[in-house]
Order: sequence, then C-alpha cells, then structure tokens
Amino acid sequence: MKPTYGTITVKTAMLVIAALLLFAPFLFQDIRALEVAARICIFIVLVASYDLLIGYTGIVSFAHTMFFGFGAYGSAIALKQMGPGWDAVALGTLVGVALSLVVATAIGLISLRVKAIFFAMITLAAASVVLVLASQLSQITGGEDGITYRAPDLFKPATKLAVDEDGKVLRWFGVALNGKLAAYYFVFATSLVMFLVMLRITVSPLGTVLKAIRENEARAEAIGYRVVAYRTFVFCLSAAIASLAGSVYAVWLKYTGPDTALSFAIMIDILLMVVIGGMGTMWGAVIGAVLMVMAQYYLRDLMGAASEATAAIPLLPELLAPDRWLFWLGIIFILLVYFFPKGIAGTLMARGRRA
Amino acid sequence: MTNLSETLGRWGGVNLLPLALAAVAFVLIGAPSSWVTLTVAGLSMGMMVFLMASGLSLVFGLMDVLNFGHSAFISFGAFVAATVLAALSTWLDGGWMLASAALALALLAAIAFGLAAGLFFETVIIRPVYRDHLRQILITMGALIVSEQIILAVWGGTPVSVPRPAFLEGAWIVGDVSMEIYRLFAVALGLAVFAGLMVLLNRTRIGLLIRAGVENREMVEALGFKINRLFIGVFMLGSALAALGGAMWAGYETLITPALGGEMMIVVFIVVIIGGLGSIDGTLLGAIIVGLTANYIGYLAPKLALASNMILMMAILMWRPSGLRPAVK
Amino acid sequence: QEDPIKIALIHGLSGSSFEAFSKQAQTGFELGLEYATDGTNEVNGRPIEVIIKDTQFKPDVARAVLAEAYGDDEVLLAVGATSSGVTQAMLPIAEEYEKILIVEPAVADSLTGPDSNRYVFKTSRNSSMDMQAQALALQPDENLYVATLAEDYAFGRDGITAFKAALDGSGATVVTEEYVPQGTADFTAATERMFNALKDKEGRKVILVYIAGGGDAPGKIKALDPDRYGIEISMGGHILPVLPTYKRFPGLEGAVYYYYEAYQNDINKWLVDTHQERFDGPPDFFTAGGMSAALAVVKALQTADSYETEDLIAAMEGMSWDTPKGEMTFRPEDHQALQSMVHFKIRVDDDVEWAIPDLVRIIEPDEMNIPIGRDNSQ
Amino acid sequence: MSLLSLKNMKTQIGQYHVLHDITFDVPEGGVFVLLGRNGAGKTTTLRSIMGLWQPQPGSVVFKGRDISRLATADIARLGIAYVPENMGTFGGLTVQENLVLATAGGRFDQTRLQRIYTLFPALEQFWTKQAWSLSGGQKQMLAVARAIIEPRDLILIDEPTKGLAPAIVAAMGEAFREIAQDTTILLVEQNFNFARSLGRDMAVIDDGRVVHRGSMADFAADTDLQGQLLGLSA
Amino acid sequence: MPSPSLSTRDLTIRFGGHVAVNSVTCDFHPGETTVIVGPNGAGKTTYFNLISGQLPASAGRVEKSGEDITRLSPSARAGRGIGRAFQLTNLFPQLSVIENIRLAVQAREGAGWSLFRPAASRRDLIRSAEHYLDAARLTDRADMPAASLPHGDQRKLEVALLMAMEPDIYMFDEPTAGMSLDQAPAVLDLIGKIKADTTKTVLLVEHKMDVVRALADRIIVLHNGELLADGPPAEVMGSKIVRDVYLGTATEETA
Ligand SMILES: Nc1ncnc2c1ncn2[C@@H]1O[C@H](COP(=O)(O)OP(=O)(O)OP(=O)(O)O)[C@@H](O)[C@H]1O
Ligand SMILES: Nc1ncnc2c1ncn2[C@@H]1O[C@H](COP(=O)(O)OP(=O)(O)OP(=O)(O)O)[C@@H](O)[C@H]1O
Ligand SMILES: [Mg+2]
Ligand SMILES: [Mg+2]
Repeated sequence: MKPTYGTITVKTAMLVIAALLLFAPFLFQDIRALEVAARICIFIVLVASYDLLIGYTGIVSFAHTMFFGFGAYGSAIALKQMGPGWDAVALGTLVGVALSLVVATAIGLISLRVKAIFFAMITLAAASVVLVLASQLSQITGGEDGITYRAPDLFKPATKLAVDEDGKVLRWFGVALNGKLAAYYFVFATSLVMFLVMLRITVSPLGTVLKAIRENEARAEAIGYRVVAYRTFVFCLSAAIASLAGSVYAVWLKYTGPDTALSFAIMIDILLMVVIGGMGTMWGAVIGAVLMVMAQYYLRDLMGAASEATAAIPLLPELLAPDRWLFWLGIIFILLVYFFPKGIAGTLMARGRRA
Repeated sequence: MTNLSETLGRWGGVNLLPLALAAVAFVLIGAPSSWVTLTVAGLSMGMMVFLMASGLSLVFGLMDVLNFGHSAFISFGAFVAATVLAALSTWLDGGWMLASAALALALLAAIAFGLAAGLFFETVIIRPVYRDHLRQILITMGALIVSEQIILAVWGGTPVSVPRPAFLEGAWIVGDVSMEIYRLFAVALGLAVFAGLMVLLNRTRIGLLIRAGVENREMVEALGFKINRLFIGVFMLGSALAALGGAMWAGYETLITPALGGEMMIVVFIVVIIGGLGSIDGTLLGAIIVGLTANYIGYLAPKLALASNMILMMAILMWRPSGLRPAVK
Repeated sequence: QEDPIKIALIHGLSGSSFEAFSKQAQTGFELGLEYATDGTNEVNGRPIEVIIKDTQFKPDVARAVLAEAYGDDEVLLAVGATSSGVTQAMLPIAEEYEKILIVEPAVADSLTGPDSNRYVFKTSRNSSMDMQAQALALQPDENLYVATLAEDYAFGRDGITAFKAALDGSGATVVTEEYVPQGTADFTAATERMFNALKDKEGRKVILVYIAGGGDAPGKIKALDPDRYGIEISMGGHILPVLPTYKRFPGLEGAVYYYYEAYQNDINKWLVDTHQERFDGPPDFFTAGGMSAALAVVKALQTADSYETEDLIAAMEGMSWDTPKGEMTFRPEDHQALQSMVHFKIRVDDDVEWAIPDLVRIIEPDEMNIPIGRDNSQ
Repeated sequence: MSLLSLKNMKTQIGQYHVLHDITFDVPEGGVFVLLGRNGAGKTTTLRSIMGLWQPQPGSVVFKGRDISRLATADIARLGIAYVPENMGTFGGLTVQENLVLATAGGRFDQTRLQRIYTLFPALEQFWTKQAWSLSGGQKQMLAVARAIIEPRDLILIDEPTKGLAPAIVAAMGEAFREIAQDTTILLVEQNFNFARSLGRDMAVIDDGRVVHRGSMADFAADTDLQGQLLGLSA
Repeated sequence: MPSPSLSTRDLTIRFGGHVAVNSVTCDFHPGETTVIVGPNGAGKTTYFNLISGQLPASAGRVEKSGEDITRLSPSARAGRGIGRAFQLTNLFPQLSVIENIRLAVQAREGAGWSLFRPAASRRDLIRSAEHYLDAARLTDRADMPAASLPHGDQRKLEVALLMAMEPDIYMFDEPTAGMSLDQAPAVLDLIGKIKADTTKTVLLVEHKMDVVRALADRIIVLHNGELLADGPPAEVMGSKIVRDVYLGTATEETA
C-alpha cells in the first residue's frame, strides 16, 4: 500500500519521540522529567506487547500486569535476597520470564476450550489470584507494602561514570554523568530493543497470520493455520516481553509492590494507552504511552492552573479541580472510542490516503 | 454412564448442584445448627448477588452487550438508597409502617435512578457500539471511570453509613440456628425479581424481538418494530436491577464506600459466567452455588475461602465450557 | 524578606476513596503551622511555603513527586503519605537525597522497620500501638477468653500478633484466630467458628474485630446475636463518618488514636474551636495527625542549630513536643513518635448523629511496649 | 397510478456515491424485475427504499406518500416487506420464532401458514430448529416465507433463488406468480431465466443509474440489448 | 483406475435426532471433477464440512490417499492438501485482497512461523500471491480491504484463496451463487484450469445446470443425507429419481 500523508505524520512523530527520549536527560534537566521519560519507555514496551494480543490477534486478556509483575517481582526479590548485583538481575529476570511462560502456556491451553469472553474472565481471575498471593506471601513479596532494594552499583546516583581533573563527576551540557544517567540509558536501550523486536514481528508473515486469526478464526484454520498454537504462542510471547519490561522497571524503580507492578489499575492504564494510541499498530502503543504518562504526571498541574483561572465562573472550577483529572481522562477515553475507534495513530494513518 | 446422566437430567440436571453441595456440606460440617445458619446465609448472599448480576446477564443475554460499567449502577443504587434512607431517618424510627415506607421509597429511588441512568447510558454510551464486544468493553470501562469519579465528587471518599428499618435488624433465632432478618428479606425480593423476569422473557414476545434485534437490527426494523425503544427499555431494566441490587447490598453492608460496585464486580462476573452468560435461571443457579460454596468453605477451610470462587469458576468452565445453563445461542 | 522555607505535603489526592484522609491530614498540617506560628506562618523570620503534591496512590508516582520535591523544588523536608505501600516506596528517596521525610498518616510498623532509614521520622501512630492499647482496654486477666477476627494479609496478621504479645502474661486466652480474605462481606462462617470456639468457655468472652476494610464485620456478628452466648464484641475506634455505625454497640470498649473530646489541653481546644468555626464540624483522626506533624516541624526548625539535614535530625531525635493529643516523643532508635491512646466506651445519645466514644482513660505512651523497628545508632 | 415511484434517488454510503440517479415506477400488481451486474447498485436501491440507507435528494413515493424520510419500521408498517440479499434470518431463533416475529399480532393465519408449508416443506420439518443450522437454501426459504406470512402491498426481494435447487426455484416461481395476484413484487435477480418467466415490467441498473426501463417481454426479445446491458450471450 | 485421492467410508453425522449425512461411501480420483447436486438441505455443505474437518464425524471415516484423517483438525487437513471454498463468503474482511491471498500462499509454504523477516522482503510469497490475484482478475483491487468488495468480487477472492492454497483436492461450494452473468465465466475459467491438471481432484457443489453441464465428469446426488445416485452426467441427470427429488418439474431453461 502506498503511504498516506497520515502515515508520514505518524512516522515523523515517532522519530521526534524517539529523539526526545534519547536526549531526555539533556533536554529536560529536572528529576520528574527523567522519571517520566523512563516510565514512558517501559510503558511503550508493555503496551506494545499487549497490543500484540488485543490489537493484532484479538485476544482480550486482563492478565497482562500479572506477567509484568512476575518480571518485576523476580528481579526485586532476587535483588533483595542476593544483594545488588548483575547476577541477581539476570537470575530474577530469567525466573520471571520462565514463570510467565509456564503460566501463559497453562492459560493458553485452557483457552482451547472456552470462548473469548470467558478467556478474558479467566485471565481476570488468574490475575486477581496472583495479586492476592503477592499480598499473602508477605515474607518474600513484602505484601501490600512491597519491597525496596538497591539496584546494581552502576546505577547508584553516587556512581561517577566519568570524572574531571578534580575527581568530581564530569558534566556534559550541565548533566552529571552519574549512575542515574546510566540507569536511564539502560532502560532506554532495553526498551528500544524490545520494541524493535516486536515491530519486526508484526510486519513478518507471522504478523499477518495473527491479524487473520483476529479477523476470521475459522477461515484461518481452514487454510491451514493451527489457530490455537498461534494464539498460545503470541500469548507466551507477549507475556515474556511484559515480564522483561517488568524486570527493567524493577531495576529502575528500586521498589516493587502491588501498585507498581500488579494492580488492576495498571491494567486499566494499559488498556487506556492501547485504545488512545490505536489498536493493531505498534505506533499506537508509542503515542498512547506518551500521552497517558504525560497526562498522569502533568495534567493535574495544568488543571490546577485552569481551575484557578476560571475561579470566577461557577461550576467550572470544581470540574477542573486537579483531583478530578481522572474524570476528564475517562471522558476523553469515551470520546476516543466513540469517534476514533482506531485511536490516534490508526485514525491519522487512514487520513489523506494517496490516490 | 449415559444412563446415569439421563436420569440426572430428568431429575433436574445441573439444578441439583446446590442440593448436592448442601448434602456434602452437611456431612462435613457435622453440627446441624451451624449447617442451617450457613446454608441460609449462603442462599441469601446468593440472592443479593443475583439481584446485582441479573441485570448484567439480562443485558448480555438479550442485547449481547458486555457492560463493564454495570458496577457503577450498583454503586449508584447503593448511594441513592443510602441518601434517601438518611433523609428519611426520622421515618425509620417511627413505627414499622413509616419505616417500610421509607425503605420502599429508598428502593424505588434507586430503581428510578437506575432507569434514568440506563436511559442515558444506552443512548449515549452503548448505542454506537452494539455488536462490537471489544469496543463495548472499552467504552464501558471508560464510563466506569467517569461514574466512579462522579460518585467520589458527589458523595466524597469517606464511608457513608446506611440506616435501615428496625424491623429488618437482628436475627431470627430458632434453637441454635440464627437467621438474619435482612437476609430473609433479600431472599424474598430476589425470588420475586426472578419470577418477574421469567414471565417477561418467556411469556411475552419482547424476549424474542430483542434477541432477534441483537443479531440483525436492520431486519427487525424492516419487520416494522422500533428496536431502539426496546433496547433502551431492556437496558433501563438491567440498570434498574443493578441499582436495586446495589441498594439491597448497601442495606446489608450498612457502611458503604464508592469502591462498593468495583468490589462486587468480580463476584458478579463469576456468577454470570458460571451460570452461563445470558440466562436468568443460570444466573440464579450460579449465584446460589457461589453463595453456598463461599459459606461452606469459609467454615470448613477458611484458608481456601479466598480462592474458592476462582476455583469454582475454573472447575465449572473445564466441565462445561460455556457455563451451567448457557442461553441458547 | 528572606527566602521561604519550603515543605512538601505528599499525599494521595486522587484515585482512591482514601483521598478524604489525605485532605484531613493536609488541613491538620496547615492548622498546625498556623497555631505554632501564631498565625504569622513564619519561623525565625522566614515564611513557610507549603507545596502540595499528589501521589495518586501510586508508589511510582509518589517516588517521582518526592524526588521532584527534594531535587527540583528543593524543599527542606517532606511530609507524607496516606497509604503504607506508597509510603514504603518513598523511604529510599529520602535516603538518596539525604533529606527528612516525616511519615503521616500512614500507619504500618514497617515504615520505621529495617527497610527504613535514618532520614525517616514518623508522627503517626503505628499498628502496634493500636493493638496494644486495644489489649489494655480489655483489662485482661485469667478470666478472659478472646477470639480474634482479622483480614488475611500482613496488616491483619501483624496486628493480631501484636495483640497477642500485649496479652502475654496477663493470663488471658486466645481461643481462636480467624482470618478472612480482604474485602470479605459475609462473615457468617467465621462468626460460626468463633461462636463454636467461645460458647462453652466459662468467663468473659470477647470477639476482637480488627478489620480495616469495609464489610461491617461487627455489625454482621452482632446480627447473629452473640448475646445469647454472653459474647461481647470489642474493636478499635474509627473516624467520625464511621462512628454512627457504633450506635449498635452501646457499652463497647476499645482503644482509639484520637477523639476530639478525649483530650483536654490548649492545643486541642484551639484545634476543635478553630475547626468547628471554619469547617462546621469537629476535627477527625487525621486532622489531629496532620497538626501533630506540623507542630513537630516547627519545633524542630526552632530548636535545630541550622537547617542542614544532619542538624535537624540531631534536634529531632529524642525531641518531645506538644500536640492535640498530649506530648509526643521521637524515639531516637527508630524515629517513631511515642504517643498516648484513648481508651473509650461507647455511649449512645439520640441527639448526636454518631455514637460517642466516652473517655475511660488516656493510655500513656509508657504503658505500651512498642517494639523498636530499627536502631539508627548501629 | 403507480404503487411506488422513485425519482432522482441518490444514495451515498460513507464517502462513496453509490446511487447516482435512480428513477423508475413500479405499477401496482405483478412482478417488477430489477436487473444489473454485480455491484451495480440493486441491493442499495432496495435498501434505500426500505430506509436502511438514507437517500439524499430525490423522492420515494409509496401509495402517494413520500417515504424517503421515514424510519425503517414505519416504512415496513405501511405494508412493505423486505427479503435481504443475505436473507436476514435470525440464527438464534427457531424457524417458528422467526415467522412469529413477522406476523402482525403474534398469531398465525392458518391458511397462509399452510400455503407456506406446501411451498417450502422443509420449514415445517425444521419448525423448532434454530435458523443458523438450516442449509443455505433453507434459510432462503425462511426469508421468503417471512415476507409472505402477512398480507403486504409490496415485497422487495433480493436474489431469492441464489443457491436454491431447481425444483425449489420452480416452486418459488409458482409461488411468486400466485402472490403477485394481490401483491406487488419488486424482484432483484441474477437468474435471468427465472426473472424473465415472472416479470411484467423491468429496469436495468448499471453503475448506480437506471440504464433501461421497459416491459420484460420487449427486453427478453432483444438479445443485443441483453448482451450490452448484462453481459449476456457473447 | 488410479487409486482414489479421497474417499469417505460410511461417513455419518447426526445433529440431535437429525441425520444430515447418512453413511456416505464414495471415492474421488485425481483428474476427475465430481459435481455434487441435491435439494437444499440434502447435506452437501455438511458433507464438505466433514471432509475438510469443520465438523466432526459421528461415524465413519475420511481418507486422503489411503491415510485416515477423520480425527485431524481442519488445519492439519489443509496441510495434507485438502482445500475448500465456502458457500457463504468467508474472508478476512479488514485485510487487503493481496494480504488475503498471501495468507493462503504462506500457509502452503509453511511461512506462518517466520517472525523475523518482514513479509515485504519475502519476494517469493508476494510473487506467488500476485499470480493468483491476476488469475482471479482482481489485480486492480489488490489494496482494498476485502470487506469493501462488491459481492461478485468477494466470491472471486474466495476462489482465489483456494487456488493459492494449491491443494490436491479442491472443494467448491456453489462458487458462482449470486454472481452476475458477466462475472461467472471468470470463475468457471479458473476451475477449468484446475481441471486441466490431471493430478488434482475437484469436488463442486452447484445448482446451476449450465455450470454442471460444463464442468462435470461425474455427478453424485445427495438426498436427505444419503447418496442417491452416482455416475456420468447424462445418465444421472436423465434418471427419474433425480428428476423427482431434484429437478422437479423445472425445465433446464428456468434453472
Ligand atoms: N456498506 C458499503 N460500504 C461501501 N460501499 C458499499 C457498501 N455497500 C455497497 N457498497 C458499494 O456499492 C456498490 C453497489 O453495491 P450493491 O450491493 O448495491 O450492488 P448489487 O447491484 O446489489 O450487486 P450484487 O449483484 O453483487 O449483489 C458496490 O460497488 C459496492 O462496493
Ligand atoms: N450444525 C448443525 N446443527 C444442526 N443441523 C444442521 C447443522 N448443519 C447442518 N444441519 C442440517 O443438516 C441439513 C443439511 O445441511 P447442508 O447445509 O449440508 O445442506 P446443503 O445440501 O448444503 O443445502 P443447500 O444447497 O441449501 O446449501 C440441513 O437440514 C440442516 O438444517
Ligand atoms: Mg446485491
Ligand atoms: Mg450448502
């Protein structure tokens, strides 16, 4: 298909976002911005891996945070028990991925027998069981309160990557070359690699098969695709990637708890991001994650300002009160599903089709 | 094997499940008074969940709409009823006539609110996404977020206490057996609603029309029916049932928070799935089974209480992949 | 005029129904500043600027906003947060930036435990205090038989452990410990088990309810008529909006963190009057908590040698200061503020909307043996 | 006066202009046949009459009344029945339930029912089966039966013989002839032989325009015209 | 006679009490085109479903070149060279025409599991897909989503998908139903080309007698699920029983 003007717009936006993320530590030299950038990287991967399921294959799962959590808790527990070291990160990550694969295979095999909507409910049930387990096994998981631990020394803010003559940490464009910077680039690089892998998969012949299964399962079976095998495969694949993303996030945050890695609220965030960005296109994941994370961190401030600015008008300030930001997000979400069912990326890309 | 299942089928098939459950529990529990107490508690719990779940099942079974926002109606019903009861708290202390009038008003207010909210929800939120499950899940999730925020804005985040008429307080004690009066009331109301729904669906053409409309709206229109009005009607009914369920639940909980609907949602979903999505009798069956199991397991093996619903659901889905009594599709 | 002293208030303001608690804490904090500075809002001639941030009840957001407060806004110290999990996640940030975090109103003991650090001070009470005070309020002896009901997670189990520890040596017996899943709404099964365990005992029979979530466990137990076996219910107090439900338990005794009529001192009097005047109602739990935190901050600023973190820590370790609920003291080892609790007895007055927890006595800090979470000197 | 008359009807679906100018009159009584290649716009014409697409400008006059702005249900109530291309049977409902919905009061007129039984014996045989399990041809029969279970003034039928066995096609032809005694049928058909044997008047649509109007007898005689308009012969 | 490429032995399926296909035993040979006729509801589509695996047999067997495939899944049967087109159009509606075809090519090539090479770089797959696109005269529609094609083109695409699978056994279920007279020949040409390849076996369900006449080497008649007649076209169509149950009083002209 010939590219549309919309597609070109979207791809340009991608390049801009990639560049912004790449140079984030230098462009935005405040602490919150770096947190936001790292979170965006992780969520791009997480959302993209979820999009493999929901957007490409048409599988609705509510267990995606569960896999994210396996990865996060794997690394977190290993780092806590074994102390800060790369061996702990590697072991934790591997265990997380392995666990994810086992659970995903088991759930995938159940999906042989039940309808899509039941599958969604089973994943919901499985996710809530794991959430409860994490809270009950508080000896190792820290329960509701979660666990704090140290990341490998390289990522400690006090670590100096390069020093000047005085032995003080070297600065480039005002940015200290310390462990925090290393940690950010660790997050950025791993996310980028995972995202590119997924991107590659979606344009491969396999990607088309996944879409075919979404469109017409019976016909895909009839022309010779073992639908169940493919479904289970993507389910495992996306679970593994979510788990990896979880491990990276755990290393970055140095804290893992139900609210950062397992809770249903994250699942809803992921859904929102997928839908806002646009299902069935990897670019959608990027757009969705960027917008939502930004909203989570900055919308409140904006609304606070708006609320003050409109203080004289009745009613408006209350609705614009910063604490009601979720309300607005919900409304925006509904409007999107209503008017742009393909999300921002999907809608843009369908625009201005070239003759 | 086939003989056995046929005989069972003649005796009621899966409908016997609750009886079997109760029989096994009787043996395991040993103490008859505890068994009766638990059984009544389980049944009534099931009935209250049924009230909440029936609307979801109805809307799914007839309209093929998966409403994740259903829990918002439950919460709204609870808060509306609580507000009315609080406003009429003087009536509650003024003899049983006035007290029951207050209760009736509270339930009616919840129902009225459910009807109005259902009307709004159907026309604004659901109408554009009929037949598209994925978008239904998403848009109703969005509606859920918005509704929860509205509840937070209106009623605040702190728990609200729910006064209830004195004649529903306390328990009815027979020997060592105690049965909460409020629960018995819930059972009665649940049965009445069940009977009403069965008549509506099986004795009128409405059920048929709506099922047909779900499959092919245009064709029903082409046969001369205004399908929109019917759909709105069903949706309003479903929402009203949810609100009624929420109101009853508020009276049971006596202290409610905006999280109420969300907390009930998982069990509501489990019930609807166990029963077989979309059938009212299946929902009742599922609700009773869930209610009974929760109480029996809670007594016999409290450690398992948490997972009992999930295990129950998985087991039933393994045995019957589309639930116990799926709507004929 | 000199630069303002910046203080960050970091609480969950959206995304959970606990946001109301955060509001109380922040109101309390601001009232505390007002009281401590006689309305000037200045300490040593420098104005105090309060920066409010929202954790959205998400640990990762909380970490980011706390880091931002320390790093970008350059606050002197921060106060927060509402839920224990979120607060737990914030602790290492304080250490990383080497700045003080005052924990208020999150309760968990672990916030001053081994995973905490020397930059963390805690003005809110902890679960051990709740449970020990609760045990003391039962006036335990050999004649006492208790069945406990709690939720099945760390918070519930730790609470019961603390409760049992407090009963130790008193001769009282715990006949059964029931744990129900979080979010349970039907307590019939657990109640039957407790009734069965208690009903044949000779002596005072009590069911101790320790459930933080909703579900109204005591009401459900009450509905099953424990009186027929002579069983009483005991539980801790609660925030004002919940107190109406206590009307069903006239005579119930227990312990609570704060009730506005329980304390007779100038600070509390000012708090109650001012709150009544401005918000048309008495102050609640977390209002008092927030105020205590503010009073601690002002006293520390007034007494410390400088505003360097190390000097502040030195000033605060072992510091005693006055609060609406009497004197509190930061224990040097783990920086937990030791404080009094209220032993109450429920009285029902039809003219008052809620049940009134009449003061039986104040349980003084030294009556409780609160375990030390960590030792900073090591 | 004609029963139905379309004047300059244009229909747009989304951004596509599908019908450009449809003008023809259907006289009362008999079978009026609409012919055209795949994609010519025949189905769209029927749907526009039925109000399932909104024809933009132009008018649709039925029994002297402009119905182009009415809702589908109201159009149906004026006495128009529609048998869509994809049959539109309700798979989840039984054959009986499908038919019940098409009756006015929920009650069957026994003589009409008997006629349907004789016409399509399979329907009697599968009376209580769900419609999704019927064979392709059986669904087609059900769809036609639904249109004639009540007396109507006009029946719009879209390719009824598609996928039907010859014997059934013949029977259906007989049935249409009989129905057409007191009802008008607007028939869209690819099976030219079938159409020819029934039609009195006809029109040909191509690319959203009526390219030919006339009597069936004339058209059937003119093989050149057939070849030109339908791609017949060659 | 060569050994059969496909045979069914006492193949039966019951739906509740109704026997839709009743103990049908029949052999099909390479190089032969068999047309299956029978009244509506005779069980023709169901017979196809049993062979291609969409429905599980209640009794009896299906054999492909002597191998028992009765218990295999539809995808496994497709892998063994059994391909079919559907009576009611059954496509991937949101995918483009060329993607639809490429899916079939890819399935045959076993490229479904290839995940790291972009599909756009698989010239082999694309070329093959384009070949069938051309054969079905759909080239100018290549980039349109299948759902937006008019009915006739969708039928052609349905056939093109089957072609692209390059099976040994081709099963067509009323390929020209609802197709206008100018379109049908394209499809018949395609089938004619397969007929020319004597290693292929063709099964065709069709009601249009001119099509039957043009293509059939052999006709079998199903009625109430049973095999009623089997033989050369002239003989079968001439028999009284076929006239009674199938053609009725209809002359061939109106059919
Ligand atoms: N929903 C739709 N969206 C877009 N285009 C459509 C839609 N429905 C029909 N069309 C287009 O309108 C044109 C006319 O279609 P229509 O279905 O009326 O043709 P037809 O004459 O009935 O053809 P056939 O004999 O194949 O049924 C076609 O080109 C078709 O692609
Ligand atoms: N899944 C099913 N469940 C119940 N009955 C079925 C099912 N599938 C088909 N049938 C029945 O089996 C019979 C044969 O149907 P089938 O579709 O094979 O007919 P057919 O010969 O293809 O007819 P047509 O020419 O009309 O397409 C029909 O009576 C139908 O109702
Ligand atoms: Mg058509
Ligand atoms: Mg067929």
